[in-house]
Amino acid sequence: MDLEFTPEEAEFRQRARDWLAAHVPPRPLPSLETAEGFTAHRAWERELAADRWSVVSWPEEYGGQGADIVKWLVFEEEYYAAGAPGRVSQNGINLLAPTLFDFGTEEQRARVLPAMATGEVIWAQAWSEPESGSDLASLRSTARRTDGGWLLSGQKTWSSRAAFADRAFGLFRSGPGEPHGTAADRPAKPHHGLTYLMFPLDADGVTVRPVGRLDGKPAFAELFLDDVFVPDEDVIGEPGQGWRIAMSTTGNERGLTLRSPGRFLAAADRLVRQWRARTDTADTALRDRVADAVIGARAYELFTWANASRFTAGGTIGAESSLNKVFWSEYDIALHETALDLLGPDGELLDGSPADGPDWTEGYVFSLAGPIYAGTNEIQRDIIAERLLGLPKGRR
Amino acid sequence: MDLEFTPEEAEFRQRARDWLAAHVPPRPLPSLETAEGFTAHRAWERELAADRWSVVSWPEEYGGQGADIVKWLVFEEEYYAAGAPGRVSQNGINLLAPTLFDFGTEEQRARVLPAMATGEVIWAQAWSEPESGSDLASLRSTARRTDGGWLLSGQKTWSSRAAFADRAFGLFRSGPGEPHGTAADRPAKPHHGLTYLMFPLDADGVTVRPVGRLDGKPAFAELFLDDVFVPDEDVIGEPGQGWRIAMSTTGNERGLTLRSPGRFLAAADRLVRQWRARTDTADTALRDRVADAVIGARAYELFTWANASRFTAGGTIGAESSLNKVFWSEYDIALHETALDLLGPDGELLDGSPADGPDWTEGYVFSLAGPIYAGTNEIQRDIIAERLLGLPKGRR
Amino acid sequence: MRFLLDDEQREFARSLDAMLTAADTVAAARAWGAGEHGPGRAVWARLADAGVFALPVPEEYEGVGPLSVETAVAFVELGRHAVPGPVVETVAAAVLLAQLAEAGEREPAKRFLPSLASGAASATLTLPQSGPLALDADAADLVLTAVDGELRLAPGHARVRRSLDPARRLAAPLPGGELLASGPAVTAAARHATAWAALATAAQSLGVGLALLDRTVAYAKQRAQFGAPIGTFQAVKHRLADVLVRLEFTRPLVFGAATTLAPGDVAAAKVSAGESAYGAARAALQLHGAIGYTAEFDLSLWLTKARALRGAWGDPGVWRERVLAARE
Amino acid sequence: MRFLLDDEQREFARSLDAMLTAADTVAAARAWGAGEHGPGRAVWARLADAGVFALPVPEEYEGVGPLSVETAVAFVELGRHAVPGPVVETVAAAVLLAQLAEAGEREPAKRFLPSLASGAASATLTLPQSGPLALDADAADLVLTAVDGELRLAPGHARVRRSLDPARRLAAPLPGGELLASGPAVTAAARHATAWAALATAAQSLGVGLALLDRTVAYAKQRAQFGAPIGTFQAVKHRLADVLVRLEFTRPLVFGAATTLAPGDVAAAKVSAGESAYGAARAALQLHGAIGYTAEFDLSLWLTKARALRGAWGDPGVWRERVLAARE
Repeated sequence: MDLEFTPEEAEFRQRARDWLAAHVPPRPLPSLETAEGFTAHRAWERELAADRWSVVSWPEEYGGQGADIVKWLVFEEEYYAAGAPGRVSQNGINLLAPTLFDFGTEEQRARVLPAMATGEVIWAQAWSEPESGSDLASLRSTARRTDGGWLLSGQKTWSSRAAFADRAFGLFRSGPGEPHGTAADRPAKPHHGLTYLMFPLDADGVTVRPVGRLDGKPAFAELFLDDVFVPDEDVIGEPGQGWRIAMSTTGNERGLTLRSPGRFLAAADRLVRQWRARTDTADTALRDRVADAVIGARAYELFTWANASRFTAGGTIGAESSLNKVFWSEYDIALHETALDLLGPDGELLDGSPADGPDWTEGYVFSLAGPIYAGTNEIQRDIIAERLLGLPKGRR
Repeated sequence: MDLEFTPEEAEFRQRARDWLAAHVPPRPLPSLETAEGFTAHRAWERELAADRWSVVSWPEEYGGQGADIVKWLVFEEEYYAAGAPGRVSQNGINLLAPTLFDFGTEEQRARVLPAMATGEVIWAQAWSEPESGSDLASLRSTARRTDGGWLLSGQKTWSSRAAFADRAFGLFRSGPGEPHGTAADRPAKPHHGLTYLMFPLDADGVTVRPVGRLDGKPAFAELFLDDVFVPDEDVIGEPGQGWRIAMSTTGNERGLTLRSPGRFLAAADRLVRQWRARTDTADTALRDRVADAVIGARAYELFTWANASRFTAGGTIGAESSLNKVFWSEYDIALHETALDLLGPDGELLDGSPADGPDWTEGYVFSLAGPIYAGTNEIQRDIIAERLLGLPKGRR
Repeated sequence: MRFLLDDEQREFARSLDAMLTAADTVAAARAWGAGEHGPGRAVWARLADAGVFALPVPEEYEGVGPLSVETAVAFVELGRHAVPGPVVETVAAAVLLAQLAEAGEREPAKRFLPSLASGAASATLTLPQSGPLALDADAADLVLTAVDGELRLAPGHARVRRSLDPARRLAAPLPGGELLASGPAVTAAARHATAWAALATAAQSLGVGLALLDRTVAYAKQRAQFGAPIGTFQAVKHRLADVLVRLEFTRPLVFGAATTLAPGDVAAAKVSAGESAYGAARAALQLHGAIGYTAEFDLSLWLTKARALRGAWGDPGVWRERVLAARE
Repeated sequence: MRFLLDDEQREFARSLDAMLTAADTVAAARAWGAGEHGPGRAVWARLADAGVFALPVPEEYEGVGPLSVETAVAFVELGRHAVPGPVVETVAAAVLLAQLAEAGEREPAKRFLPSLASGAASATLTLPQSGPLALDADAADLVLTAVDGELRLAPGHARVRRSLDPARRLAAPLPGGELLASGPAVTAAARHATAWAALATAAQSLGVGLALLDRTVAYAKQRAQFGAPIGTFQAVKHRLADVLVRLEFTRPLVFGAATTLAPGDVAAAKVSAGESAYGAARAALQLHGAIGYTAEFDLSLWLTKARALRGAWGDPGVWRERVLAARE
């Protein structure tokens, strides 16, 4: 049992640190949930990609460095410690790319991944629909067979990044048995007959309606699809097998790659600095919450190192990813609540944070989505209780 | 809307205060969950009763002063502020007496109440059974008809005070349809056919097995009943109507009379004093929790005054008593956890508290039972959600 | 001892509720956040007609007060309906001026109180116990500062800054301006005004919490997931039950503070209302899921307001300290 | 970077678990609380055979260590099985003596360490960072004090006091006694011993939490109320899920602290283990209901121990302060 890095890992860390020190913008970019900020963040992705830092864990042929999971985590630590910008490409990199690596064709990977790595194509996800929140099996949007491809129709919602992104990916019902919201008329196996497709957001028949989140920023969009043509080459895996494919992706979403410890370590460090800088140092009332932020970041880091070690040793992660999801999402909110309380009267301002890092209020708003998306924490707790603790299923 | 007392109420308060100042023992009595302490507390009940302070809200004919609810609350405030002993008679006074006032006969009241008021007869409650915790309708102990009375058989458990008490009251199945634990063979209406009876704990056929709570003190007992004869005069209300009668009592148990605000006000005051007396006054980390203890005590006091005013104006309290139960039971634990943390290393000792009031550790152990008894807080939350918020029943 | 609202007070609440329900306060709040004060001013005019702004003002200055319980009754309704604008600050300014008058400084009261009481003018202010920013300094008719023992009419305000609550816009009053009064009476009056500001904020928070709970309960009854209304899930039920417990134990603290105006009671009400309304917001967002996270869904007005009011006029940590200070 | 127990460490845990399962540790704990140390000493003898007490002791003094990770592995099992006695204190005493030896003060180590390593002797102690009471001062073979820069063999102990945890009996060592060493080396060694005590207590707490969770999950599967196992109720499921989340994020903190022995890591492990095991105890009691509240039901051994260990060697507040102090 050790927490030591090999000389090669240490060298990799130093290389990352040096590059970031030389390239990270001196002041935060505008919010990536604005048109201006989106453009600035896309340029940053290009800059990262130019020196192969945008997708370090990918094979070199697609723009990466073939880094293993330990190096990837080291990179993330350095990335956030350096105060580098948020990643506008993260939906593509974290959700679509793993699917392509596992289920895509060689041709699809060669076509999609390099442009994703450079930020030339930014991807949005298109899972949810108005009547199906966490109940993904109840999707209604359809893919109808046509010559050489499919016609997509229906409505998608909570599509992150779609306000400004280029392309999207999601599930569409291509088989029999369209489901409805109530128990009585749901098909017995509603997750059958779904197909995983990629489509351009500027195609004929696509209407994108940006939707503002709590602070008004258009962090996602509604997509209205009216006979949108998608060629066969943009189907991932077999038609009708989309559920299985997507589950592997959403497992990923909850698992290791969604929130890297580096982000929380950097935030906790900053919190300690700001707590120490308070004028009224005799008042230790917030001390325990700041300490809990430090403890939680370290716990998450070590939990992640344990998982990484398990992966490296050939293990897998299953329902345990639900532990991860519940932990980081609640931790993230508590951390930001503490930061806002430290700001005092400025804590309610949309631009009230010290300039030494991202805006706490924007981070707070972002954190509030954590317990909701990628399977609500209520569902995660059901999974933990049933699959990890073995409690009986059935009633809720 | 006012919080002023009438001159008469103020005079009553002064009279109570004076009496208590003259009579409250200078040092805490031994724990009432011990044989020695039980005797001492019984003597204290007699002393209270001698000057009509043991049951101030009862009619004078039974030993009370006919105090209305406002005066009763005033008395309780003074009682706890004076550091007076816990009430060993409380099961009888709070649970049995209201039932007798509502459902008992004149003869029963005359026979039972005066001896209860003086502490000559101390009552234990005998509700629960091994297989029925919060699911009271699943009781199995039986009352069989016999000449001039009933024969009780079965087992009761969690019988508070029964280790040392004189008599007990509870529900027994006298009608058809004995229930079992599983859904399949439960009678359709398991709460039918129950009868409310009083019986002596030293009767033939009664075996009392004291049961220690977490700190080892025999705070309750198991009762084994083997054809225990009870005369008809000790049935309360109609045979078979016990459920309805008991529900009125358990409603009471959760409602106003179970925990008087005076107890929490006195405890919060003491907590503030001890917090101020800490050597390390610069450390304010516990300050917020001490403040919350003060806020909670005031909230509970004012909530109770509002209810008292509603009663006085002819109103009633129904499912709202579940709000009360959840609040005070969780408040009580938080208050004691704060007190133990203030004690530092002494917080784990069974005799580690300053002598200016009851032992905090014993109070902590007592508080832990709060969310469990008189209907678990889980059940209370179901009641709140369904009856007060109108959320749909059915699944849990 | 009659710790209950009387019939008249209940009727006042009901009539305000009915009036505000008809007034499209949601549209007014959204416009206010966009810097269009017209619809909000129309709501204020109705509140003025209902006598809300006369409540803290003594009869001598054309008010009907000071009536702190009725003020709390009104502010619960203002919170429930997400009414925008410097409502708390206008009350605090009125109390400040009235208190100064009582201490002998009558000129400012004569000059400003009648128009505040009638609703003809709104006010905002900064006090030693508030932050450096004044709510809606760009919209209020009167911008006061009462720091360092000097009451001044601010000559303007710095750049308007946006709050997490879109209907709250804050700006620092510019220093200087006409000196209206000075000395220890100003400091004492500011302290009294702070108590009223905290009380009004607490009442408003309670109303916000109640609105969040109502809307979430209604949503949980109709929103289906996994083939059943989510309100049948025990996790949902229990979370909402806990919200109700906290709000129902905040209510007596708010009206207790309104009845006694004792420093400890005001502080307790501010802490409990801030925390319980924020707890209601957290639950409301979680149980609504993604729809609740959008600005266009009306729930967002209350969600963000609950957070902002928790910190307005001092966050719970500040007021917990005062709970204990009041016992010294 | 391999943050995983290796096969040998896992096998060590498994064999301890099997041995303790067979040893009737519950009966030993109950007897210990009644002042009968025989059964507990028998358990200790088995632990000694398994090499547990040699883990913190250097080879020079007939130990196999110091092996902090293996010590943590062992203490998780000690917690899971509610083993009574001054286990933490014996480890801390061994570390103190070994550390003193390293600083040149070798006599006390030569005199006492071999018997501690073999399990022939047990120890208890007070340090500047502990409270004034020593656990099981009436049962330990060696009672040390290392306050004010002086290491002494206590000449006895004051009255034995009972803890909420019936298996914990505490007493203040009497002042004076044979002086074994003095000076800054004692102070430094005491600090190092405190870190090991905190680590061992954290590991033990984690084990206590895991045992509470296991027992409660098993109970929830079989206990029926309202016609169904209570483990089908979502409120029960979610509460247990939260307990698991907290314990599974405590585990890496405990083994991280064992790996680095860094002050910040030790402090974090102590806080997290104390709080999460206590949270497990609160959930376990609530979900068991009245049966869990009785001393005769075995669960009570872990319930009370979780609370006592949360405060032992400093409560979470004390250690939160040290988490931040370690970053200065």
